[in-house]
Amino acid sequence: MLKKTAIHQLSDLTSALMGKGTLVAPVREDAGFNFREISDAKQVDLNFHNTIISPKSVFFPQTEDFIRYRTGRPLQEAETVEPEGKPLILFGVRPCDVKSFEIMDIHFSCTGAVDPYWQARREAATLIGYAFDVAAPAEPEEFYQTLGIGAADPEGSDIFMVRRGDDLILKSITGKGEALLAGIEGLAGASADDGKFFDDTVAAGRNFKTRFTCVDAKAITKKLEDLFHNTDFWEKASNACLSCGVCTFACPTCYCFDICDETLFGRGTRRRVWDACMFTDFTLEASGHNPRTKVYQRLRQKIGHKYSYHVRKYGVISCVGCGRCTRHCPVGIDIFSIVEEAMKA
Amino acid sequence: MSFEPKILGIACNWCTYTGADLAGTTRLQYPQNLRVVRVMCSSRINPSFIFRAFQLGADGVLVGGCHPGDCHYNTGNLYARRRLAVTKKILEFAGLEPGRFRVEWISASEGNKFAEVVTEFTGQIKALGPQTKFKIS
Amino acid sequence: MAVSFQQIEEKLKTEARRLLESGQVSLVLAWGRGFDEKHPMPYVAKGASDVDGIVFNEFCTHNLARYLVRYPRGTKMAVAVKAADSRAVVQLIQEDKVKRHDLVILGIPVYGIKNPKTGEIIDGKTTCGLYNPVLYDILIAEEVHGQPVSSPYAVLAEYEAMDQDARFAFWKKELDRCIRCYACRKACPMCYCDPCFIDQNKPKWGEKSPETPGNLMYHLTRFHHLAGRCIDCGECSRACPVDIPLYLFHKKVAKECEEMFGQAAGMSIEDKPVLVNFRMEDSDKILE
Amino acid sequence: MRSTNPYIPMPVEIVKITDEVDTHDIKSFRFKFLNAQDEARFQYLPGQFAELSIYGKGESPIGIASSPTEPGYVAFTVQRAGAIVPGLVTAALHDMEEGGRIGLRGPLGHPWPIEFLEKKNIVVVGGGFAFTTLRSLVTYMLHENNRSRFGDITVIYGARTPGLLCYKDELAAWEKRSDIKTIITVDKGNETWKGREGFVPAVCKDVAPSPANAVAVICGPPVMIKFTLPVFFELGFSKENILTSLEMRMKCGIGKCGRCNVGYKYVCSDGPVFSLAELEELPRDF
Repeated sequence: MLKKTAIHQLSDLTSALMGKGTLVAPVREDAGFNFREISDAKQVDLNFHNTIISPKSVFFPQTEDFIRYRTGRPLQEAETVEPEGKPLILFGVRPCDVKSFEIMDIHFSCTGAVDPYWQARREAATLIGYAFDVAAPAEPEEFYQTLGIGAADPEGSDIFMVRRGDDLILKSITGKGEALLAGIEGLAGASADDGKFFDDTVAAGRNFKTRFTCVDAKAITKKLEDLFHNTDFWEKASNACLSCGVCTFACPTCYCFDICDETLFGRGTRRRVWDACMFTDFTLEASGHNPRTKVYQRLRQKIGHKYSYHVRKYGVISCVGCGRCTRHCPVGIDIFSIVEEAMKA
Repeated sequence: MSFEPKILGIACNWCTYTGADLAGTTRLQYPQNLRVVRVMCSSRINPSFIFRAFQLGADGVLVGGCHPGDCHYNTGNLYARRRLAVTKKILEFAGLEPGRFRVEWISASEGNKFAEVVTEFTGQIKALGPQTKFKIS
Repeated sequence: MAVSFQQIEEKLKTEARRLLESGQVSLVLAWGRGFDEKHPMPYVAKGASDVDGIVFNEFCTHNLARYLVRYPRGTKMAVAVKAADSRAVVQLIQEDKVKRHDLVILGIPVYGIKNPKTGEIIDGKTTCGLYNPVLYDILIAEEVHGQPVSSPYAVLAEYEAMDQDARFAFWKKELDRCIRCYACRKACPMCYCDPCFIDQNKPKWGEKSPETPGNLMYHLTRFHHLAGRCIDCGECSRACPVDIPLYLFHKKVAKECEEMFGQAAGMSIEDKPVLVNFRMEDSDKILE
Repeated sequence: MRSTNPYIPMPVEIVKITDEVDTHDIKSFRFKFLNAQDEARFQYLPGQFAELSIYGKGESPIGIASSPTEPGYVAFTVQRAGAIVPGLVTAALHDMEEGGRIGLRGPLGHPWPIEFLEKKNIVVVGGGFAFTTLRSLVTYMLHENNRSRFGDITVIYGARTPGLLCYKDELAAWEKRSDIKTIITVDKGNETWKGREGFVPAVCKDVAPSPANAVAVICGPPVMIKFTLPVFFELGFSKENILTSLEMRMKCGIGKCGRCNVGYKYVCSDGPVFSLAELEELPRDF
């Protein structure tokens, strides 16, 4: 199904979507754009390149309660926070971020134990993807092309949106998307010309050039395994690294978390909070032993995990080239430059 | 119902705490809003104690130590004075009413002063009303 | 006279090469190429062959003093510093984290350094606003004179004029944004504690989750820990992915410390940090 | 219906506490399930672990010390952590009394490969309090229904001092049996100690178990493992026939939180039991 709407009528579309479920969409904030739950249809703003924090937080929030309890009360009174499966519409997600959900699915719900919180939200969500502007050059940090992701790939979205001048063309990709799109009134029908524009954009997206081209998953996996003991290489790569957590928190495919108890006034929660492999105490064991005390060991773990271990375990590189880690790194460390160096080493 | 503030007192063992004892044994009357924690020296007070107290619902915090020069450990309160002065400025710039935090030097023999300070400080906090800014709801 | 970044880069390379070749230092902390022009990176030259990797341009914002504490005590190091960075080195020497005789300080008098994120020139608004290093062994360029000098605290007036409630609302809004990535403390040359108080679980000083209570505890305590030590380089604010103006609070605390104790952080290696020091003539007025 | 949410612990009650060592910092706790269906669900084999969960403190992954052949309870031997890192959970547990209730989440991880061990001679080597899952394994193998499935069993167990040996009564009982060879050693004895003295690797060399159709199962402090592995290698044990259990910081225990990631393995869900051959495949990042 192909529909369209004028950009200046975006709030009509978003308010219609709000009637179908919780709407999460990009919003302009002080520091830039972020995905937020929408309470006012006019908040939604599509004039963004990409958000500061990835939309993974919609399915995997930074803080997630598992159990609520009262200290000093019998254990059985603790209340389990059940995974919520209320209908959710995630609007305006860039293709590389859409891809990240597939990668996270493999980890959270398709292999080994199933994470009920991720799964419930994921299943209840309808994804509305949004193509990058293929007429404008990519931002210098991005490299999704390298990983085989086009700037306008509709795969993975339920509905995909392409901007054409002052119009927004919407195409349903899945049955779920079709059902949603069919239920929204006030959208104009799109012409055959719009359909052609949509297809052309998708095709242009495939040829869209970001930095770098092509990385072979098998080759980099092997290369990083071989490089593991090359301390010089990793020390050089991590000389500037501050070992803060910006890169991992902004990353759409980083999933490490901590489980902690927070108690106040006798009321407590067992919750998970994002954690980062870059933090010193990430691997600190109760015995006092810490296998990764040095910055280079932690950076090696991060890069190795994304480009080698993850490939060997799950078959895909755990990176979508969105460029957030590079964009936000306080010292300008660029993950792909390190991967490139590794290939050359 | 009138507002009865919760005030945290942090008192040094050698002077203010003993001064509070003296106030008690001489049957001086002062408001009961103050809950006193005894520390060995005013310089033992970590500023985080004060931030945390406000977060946990204190309406005011009163720190008591020996008069400068009289510290049991010679110089403890001289460090504390500088440190707590900074704490006060930080609380103020963060937007907390300046009157909610006070440092007083009260010696072991100043039971009267203790009672007076507590009375006055309690009145001041009552006038400011409940502290809601830092308090975790 | 305009600053020539090119000349500074050349001089840095020359000095770095000389120092490494003579064995006077085992490493030189400077800036190197990043993934593009706008993003130079902190760089470590460990041998003469690394020296060609050194760059210097208008986007070299990073405070390299941050890396001094990473290397074992006694490592002979050369460090390239801009004005504020040199104050960090001084402060680290005061705190005995590095020894003066282990360092060769390459001072860079410079102005016109830009924040790569915003393109704005970094001046007294977000940093201490000095142009010339306060301590150096080798001066890499001529001292800067004749540039406008403004008080680093001028920017505070607007916030000091706010009433309590407005200021609280301001800080709550800013600090609530914090995602607790700890880039601020990791970028800070004076934040070297291991473990940081916020990572301790006994006693547990604050919540780990990025919500108001933990954020307030973390930031207020950090402001306090940096009282009289913050040298106003502004790195914390530039590192912040959500643009919290941490520099404002640090400036305010620095200003108060300067007024109360008559000493600014990191100006002389003879000084002692103000909060581990006292004077008999300190007055109770500071508590008012 | 009970939740199948893997992050939610099951309530258990402490039925017995045993003070194992003379320094009183290692205790064994026996738990019974408060819900029968939890007990039925908690099917485990030696070598697995579980998260002990105390609300307000956190969770702590601990190897299961009891054997499935001991019905009615599940046991853990826990050391009070705190020498370097303050251990909130272990400290709280140590302060609890019989009748106290905590949460239990598991069983987690892979057990010792029982099928692989069948019909083979088993050499069990343990040091200090890392003997817990080995105690489980030995108890399992010695059970009358299981004993015939395994060949000769040799146990080599060492501790720093006689007072630091765990499970003293059981060790004494094993020593009396003829179907298991038990060798106990201490680094340094005392006036009353009449047994062996010597470090575990040296004792292994001395005892020299035959590698013929044999598997060595080794668990202990890192330094013991470091020096014991080569001994078995020299004795002729193949890398596939040397098994050990890895330690790594864990949180979720189900391979989700990413903390125990070493190479392409998660120690919690892919381990913690690994053969030496498997370990050599992994980067030395543990």
